[in-house]
Amino acid sequence: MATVVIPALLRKFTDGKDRVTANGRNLGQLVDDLERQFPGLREQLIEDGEVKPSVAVSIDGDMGTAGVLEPVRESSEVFFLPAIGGG
Amino acid sequence: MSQSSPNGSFRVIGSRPIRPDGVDKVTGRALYGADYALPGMLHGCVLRSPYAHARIKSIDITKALKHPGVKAIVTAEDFPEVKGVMAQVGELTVNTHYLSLNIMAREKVLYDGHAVAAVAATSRHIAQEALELIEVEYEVLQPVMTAEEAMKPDAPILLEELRTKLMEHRTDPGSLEGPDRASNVPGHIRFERGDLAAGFRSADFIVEREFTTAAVHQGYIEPQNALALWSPDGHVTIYCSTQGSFNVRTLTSSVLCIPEGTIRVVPAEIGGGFGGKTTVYLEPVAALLSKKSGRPVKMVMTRGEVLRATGPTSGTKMKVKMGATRDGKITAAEVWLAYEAGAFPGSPFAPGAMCTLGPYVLENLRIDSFDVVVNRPKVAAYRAPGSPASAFACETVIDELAEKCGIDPLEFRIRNAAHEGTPQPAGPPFKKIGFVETIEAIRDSDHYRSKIEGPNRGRGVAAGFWFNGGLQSSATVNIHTDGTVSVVTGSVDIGGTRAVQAMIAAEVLGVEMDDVRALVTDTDATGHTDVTGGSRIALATGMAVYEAAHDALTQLKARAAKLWEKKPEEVSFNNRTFNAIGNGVPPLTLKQLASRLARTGGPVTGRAALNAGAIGAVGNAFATVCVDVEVDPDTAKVRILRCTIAQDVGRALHPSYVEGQMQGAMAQGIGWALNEEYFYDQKGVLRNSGLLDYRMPTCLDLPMIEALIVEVANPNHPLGVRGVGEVGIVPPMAAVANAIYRAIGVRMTELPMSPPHLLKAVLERRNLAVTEAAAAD
Amino acid sequence: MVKKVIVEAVINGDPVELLCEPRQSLLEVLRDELDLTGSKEGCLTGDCGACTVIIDGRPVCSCLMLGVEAAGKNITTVEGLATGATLHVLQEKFLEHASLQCGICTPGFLMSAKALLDHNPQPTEADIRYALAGNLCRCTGYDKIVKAVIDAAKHVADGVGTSHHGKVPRKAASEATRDMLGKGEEVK
Amino acid sequence: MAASTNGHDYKVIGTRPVRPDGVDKVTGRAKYGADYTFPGMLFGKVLRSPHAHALIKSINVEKAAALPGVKAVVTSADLPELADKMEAAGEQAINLAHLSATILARGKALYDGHAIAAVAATNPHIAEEALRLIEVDYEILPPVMSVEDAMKPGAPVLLPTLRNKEDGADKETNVATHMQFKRGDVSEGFKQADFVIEREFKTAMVHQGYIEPHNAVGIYNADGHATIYCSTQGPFVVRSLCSAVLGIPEGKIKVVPAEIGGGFGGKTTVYLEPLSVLLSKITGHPVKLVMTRGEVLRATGPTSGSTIRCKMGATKDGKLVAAECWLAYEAGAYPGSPVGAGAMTIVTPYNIPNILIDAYDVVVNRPKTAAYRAPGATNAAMASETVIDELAEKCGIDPLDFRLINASKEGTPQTVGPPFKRIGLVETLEAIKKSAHYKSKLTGPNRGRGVASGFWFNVGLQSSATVNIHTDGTISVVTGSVDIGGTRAAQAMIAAEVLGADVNDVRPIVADTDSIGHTDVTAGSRTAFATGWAVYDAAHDALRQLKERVAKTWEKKPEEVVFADGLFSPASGNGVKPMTLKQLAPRLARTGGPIIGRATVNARGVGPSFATTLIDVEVDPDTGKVEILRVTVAQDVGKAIHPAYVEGQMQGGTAQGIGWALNEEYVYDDKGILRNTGLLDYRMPTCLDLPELETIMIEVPTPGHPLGIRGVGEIPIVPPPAAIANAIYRATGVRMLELPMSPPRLMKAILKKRAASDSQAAAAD
Repeated sequence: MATVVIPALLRKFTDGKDRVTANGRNLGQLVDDLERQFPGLREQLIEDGEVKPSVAVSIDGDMGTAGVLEPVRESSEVFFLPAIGGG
Repeated sequence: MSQSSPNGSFRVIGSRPIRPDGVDKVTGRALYGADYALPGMLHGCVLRSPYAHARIKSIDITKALKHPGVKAIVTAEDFPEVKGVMAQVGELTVNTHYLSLNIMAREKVLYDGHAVAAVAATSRHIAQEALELIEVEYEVLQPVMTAEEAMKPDAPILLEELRTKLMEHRTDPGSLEGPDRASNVPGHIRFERGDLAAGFRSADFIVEREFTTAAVHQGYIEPQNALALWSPDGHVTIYCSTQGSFNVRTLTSSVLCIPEGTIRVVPAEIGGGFGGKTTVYLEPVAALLSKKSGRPVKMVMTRGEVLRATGPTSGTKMKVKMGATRDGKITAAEVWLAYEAGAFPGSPFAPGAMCTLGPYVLENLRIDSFDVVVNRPKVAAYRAPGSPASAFACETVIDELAEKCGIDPLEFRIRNAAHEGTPQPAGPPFKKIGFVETIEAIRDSDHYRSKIEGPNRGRGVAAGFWFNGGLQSSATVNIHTDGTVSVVTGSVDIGGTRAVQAMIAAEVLGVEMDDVRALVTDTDATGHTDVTGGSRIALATGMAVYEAAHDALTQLKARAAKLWEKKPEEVSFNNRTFNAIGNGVPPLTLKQLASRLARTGGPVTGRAALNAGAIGAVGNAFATVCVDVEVDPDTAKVRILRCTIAQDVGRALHPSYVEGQMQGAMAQGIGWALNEEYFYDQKGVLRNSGLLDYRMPTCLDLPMIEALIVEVANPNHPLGVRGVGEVGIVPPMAAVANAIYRAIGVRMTELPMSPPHLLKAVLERRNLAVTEAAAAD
Repeated sequence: MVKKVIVEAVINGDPVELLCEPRQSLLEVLRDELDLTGSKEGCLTGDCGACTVIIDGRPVCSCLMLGVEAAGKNITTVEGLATGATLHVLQEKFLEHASLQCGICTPGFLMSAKALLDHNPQPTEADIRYALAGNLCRCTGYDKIVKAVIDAAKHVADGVGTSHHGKVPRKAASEATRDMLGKGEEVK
Repeated sequence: MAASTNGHDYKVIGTRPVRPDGVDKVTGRAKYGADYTFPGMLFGKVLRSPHAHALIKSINVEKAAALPGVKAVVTSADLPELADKMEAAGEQAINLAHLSATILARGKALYDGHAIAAVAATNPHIAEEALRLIEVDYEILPPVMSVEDAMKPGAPVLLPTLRNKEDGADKETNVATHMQFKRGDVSEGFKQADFVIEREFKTAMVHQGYIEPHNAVGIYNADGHATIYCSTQGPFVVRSLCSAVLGIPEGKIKVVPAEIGGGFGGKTTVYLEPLSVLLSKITGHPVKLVMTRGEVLRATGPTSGSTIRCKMGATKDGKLVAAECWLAYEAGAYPGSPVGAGAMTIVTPYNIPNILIDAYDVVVNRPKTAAYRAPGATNAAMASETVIDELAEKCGIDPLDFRLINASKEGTPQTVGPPFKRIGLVETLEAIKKSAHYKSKLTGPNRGRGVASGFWFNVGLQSSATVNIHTDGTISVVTGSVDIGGTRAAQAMIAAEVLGADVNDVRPIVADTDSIGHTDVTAGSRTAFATGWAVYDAAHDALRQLKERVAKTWEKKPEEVVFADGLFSPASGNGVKPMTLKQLAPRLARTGGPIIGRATVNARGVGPSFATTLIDVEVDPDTGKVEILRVTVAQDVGKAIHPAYVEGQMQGGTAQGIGWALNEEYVYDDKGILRNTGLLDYRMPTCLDLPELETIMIEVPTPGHPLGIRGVGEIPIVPPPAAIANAIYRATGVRMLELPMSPPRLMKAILKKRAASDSQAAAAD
């Protein structure tokens, strides 16, 4: 079970929980499991089958580039963050 | 002066060769965007709105079209209606609907300078005359100029379809999420952990302050330009100065709704960008004018246009409340940030929130950050977007806390400093970082150890954090028959990155820097490469060059093996020669081997294409600065006496250009701190649209900038490189504010700290002192 | 140094005013003063036709004419052949028929062919070969060039023109063609 | 019409899309060498020798240098002196001293037009004025203009240092090389022959006649780097030759190939390029040089005039039994005529048991020859194919059948020894036999029909290519092969074919020498063959990576992904939806970043090419002017990637062959001065001189090449002169043994024949 840290403003979907656990070998499957547990969460994060351009994902401290294909491990800690740009 | 750590086993890396494009740039031969010309070329000019907020009732171009020499005119009518798509353009996420509206206003103008129409004529003067002849009927609306106003419930609405949306900081039109009413606040994010109330309860001191910062511009010296040729076969060629030739390609294709593949972008030499040249303004317009006229069309902005209509960075309103124990441990922080996005959503409010307090360990915190649209030009990226403003707020408050605790401000920061594993405000833990090392570098510097004496003088310090970018880069490395090497990438060279690419290849292949040519090619001639931005070029493109060179090396070993009739694994490459393991065949240098390539299977080309990771993925950067100031008590003019910046650069490939980045950023930060601001009148018209009134630092305003290079290798990069371009701009504003306080006892909470603002504060404080004195009698 | 002269002419529809030395050929003026490098230099003696432009309706070797002689003339170069982003039918056909290999002679052929079709919209193959005889091509053997012009002529004449593909006697050319090419020194 | 013999059903290959650079070239936007200008650019001109053979005693440039506007004057004294021996420069072995002396004469002027000095000035007219102010003191020597004169004992010697193996180390000579090829025993062979024909032929020196004169812009930078913009067939050759002549390391020279206005072999060496860099180095400004047509004819490389003796024997039933040939080619002022190629092609189309061939490379006071389309083969074929025509007549066998009886096939040994792989000579002969043209009757007086065949090796050499897959699924193909005849289109088509893309989604780019891996000249009919091969491999390299990405998205192994008809689909058909390249491309970022395919080849297994040409002529009995009535050429093209451009090569080569046959020649006076230095007097065919040129493409794929491509550029120039000579014989009964067969020559021959027959008639009375 990977640990998912829920962004503050999305905690309304997780009855206030800031950390939840979910299953999945990759990010896509993980989000599917989240959606099963907390309906409505998915569309905050995923758009036409891919992570929203405006959302970045950090898994075990690494910002992935593989989107829904980003591998997730049993012990992983997953953060959803806003995607950002540099100058 | 550089304290560069000895560059280990490297031969070329860490040295300071002349940049390959150097001579062209000192002889005036280098071609910048505006230097290009094509036969039969027309010149284009843009008609811009004189109002900050107005409805366009009609545009009549008949008179202008009749003007002799005018070949084409375009308005929003000529552009396809682009529906809201969030296009992922390298690091940028762009709402193409708003991009299109920003390039040419449709129905409504949203800021002074908003493009309304464009003319192409046989000369620039004729085009300008024609602009006068275009008749536009406006219905003037009330402008909204600041985040505070725009967030009021009864504020005039800029974009009817906008709704406040969770998580998002760039909004799809028509989204139903968030409160179901029109809003000027398309984005809101919050980072929260621990127990804020408890945190403040355990604090011995609490400081709470409000801050405002003015919108400022990147101030690159080269105005935006574009030369476009729409060929009858439907192919479009664009010559322009941009940080991202592939960005221009993608954005232009999405605005004009033509396939990317039909567009070829030739990146000219670029005269500064700092983030401001990561999007498009003129390119699609020039292309459309060329289509209409059948001739090449060149457009070059005036300085006034650059300031009025290209992307500056956000002005902000900020509130910070922080508590600390007597022994200097920060117990809680509550931060509220509002960033002006300009006319369309998309301010750097998210990175602002993610960077502020990034350098520190915080158990209890809440950061709210808002994206707010106002009647100003749509902001664009500017060096470490979002971080400088929020750092100004928090680093000032931290300085005050340190003072209350009676702890040296550097010591205070060390006690709270983030290390490897410390969770960032947004949650994820840091990898190996060099923050403490930068504080220590300042602490141990001659500067900090020196005494500062004399009246009205003070010293301030501050720290800053930026993520840095990775993203996609491609590179090919060609080994020529004479053993020379050429390196081809798509990364525009703003600050000497050609030199760096050449050095990396020279290092890997064991050849002389002089034998390597580094080229920047157009979008047709190289693989996809994201923008020169996010401090990513030395890092990501450098990584691609490193891998491409190794790809070539592998092939070269195989060739040597062929010559010696051995297996490739029996060939080694060390001290710059190919050697056969075992028996005594004489080693070959690359030059010697190259001459045999024809006979061993033809030329050798190494290539690599990679995605080095999203912004924030790789090599976070920290900087700490120290500034001494003297304040003129009568005019409140601030003089910078001395300044030093220490920055973790991971690995300095070419120390001169690394120092250059640190010093350039520092100078911009000082300008931001003391003088630069967008000054709008009550009608929302920009009043300082020239470089005389929009005052950037001259060499007269600055002392030498001492750069201390700190090298804490980036674990995610083969050479340990970290981005160096951005973080240097983050700390200066707070450092100057803290220095001013030490000099005259005034805490400035507003940027810029220009003479009028500062003098006002000084006088207020005197009056206060006087009345207190009176009361005391 | 020779004094420069101000010359006014209409080039590709635009009134142009330029400074040129009396000794500069029109070709030099077009290429070096006006950046119109579409007209090519192949011989500077009027033998190859690569520099052909149309002056007041007639094909002229711009290398045989002085820039100052262009004063008051209406000049069309290959750059002025397409209208806006739409190619001239001759340009279309040259592409369709792969009529160019190296392409250096192409501008000259296009201008000579345009002059022909302007005077004689329905030329025979004989007319075409006659009218293009002043243009040298070394790559194609002319086959695909002549075919392209025949095809273009068909379109100019809305398909009524009949192609004389293949082996018609390449002897006399029609009056219209002769008339165009007929007189005047500066005219081929 | 293409008679395809390969089975593949290609989607793109074999179609006729508009070339990618087409619009630029019909709108005048394409940039050729002379179209480049740079700020502060100077203009250079070259002073040329008015004498064919002279010692240069002194050159005084003071007055010229003093002329206002003149920025620099250079002579050979400003070039490094180079070793007088063969050295490798880039891909070719070359005598650098000779190359350098061609750029600027050292000590001696060896031909009318030999470069003596060069000037850079603020405009071309001032540069020309300056040339007149350069004072050169010559000591005039007797010129040697023909191989016969040059080979005579005691002939004036051009190069005091020149030696050849036979005559030994201390004998001065004008004969640079003697080669011999021998098989069987010719004297035995001739004994078996029922008919033996022996003839001596002379062919005139001719020029490639590209419409674009040579040009170069050189920019020398203070950091020691030089950039050259020029029209060349080989940017990498320009790079290495300039490096050798100027003593600048190759790596410091960047050559940007401009669009090129024809080359045909003539733009595979350097003339102006080193001067432009030298003048730029001295002045610090960019310097542009463009030749006049006169300079092109006087001082660039035409191809050799030659004297060829050809003796062949055949049995009654038409079997060739022996061939003995003697070839002497004019090299021009320095060694290096294509006589070797002439010797190796002269009888190669036929299976002849006994051959003896001697070949001589002879220096004369003419410009140093350069490559010209199938160098050396056309002269040789004029001789052998005429003799064969005569033998066929003697045997009373149709000339096509005669050739079929003796035609080389797979396994037939070549002159040089090794047997042919699969070749298409027989197919070209049969195609002509079956053609409407051959079946048609040719009637009327003074009309005749002639046929001839030709052989050319073709070459492979090195090429590099990279293929970039862009995020929208479009593709760019980068090569270093200059596009003379539409090869960009071919490269794009090959990539499109491999990647299942629309050819319009592929952008082919020709890159400069810094931007692409080493690539040899666009010549030897190699570009579609070798560079096409590199593009093919590079596209497959990209495809392999694309499959990996698809596999990643489907969480499968790469080998579980198949690609067909532009669709990636799972090998074992489970639920996943197949995807196109366009669908995959946007996901590249998510699956590991961009994709670049790359390949380099040193192409082997080159497929030689054959052509057979059929020509009808009518001879004007009063003027001797020959009119070409009808032409059909059948050629083995291996695989026609873009048929229109293959036809273009066949038609262009044929037209040049016809010009060579009928009009073109270098006319020197007794002092060795070229008398026809303009295109009015050096008469190339106009469209008025030619009929439609009918082409028959035969596709016998080259074994080993992934697409079966053969070079197509050169061979079509070879047969026409002999074919026309044979046609003229049928029309007039006159056997022409000299090129060109221009009206004066032909008339002379006709009158001679009339006189002869009259006297016979008289005698008969």
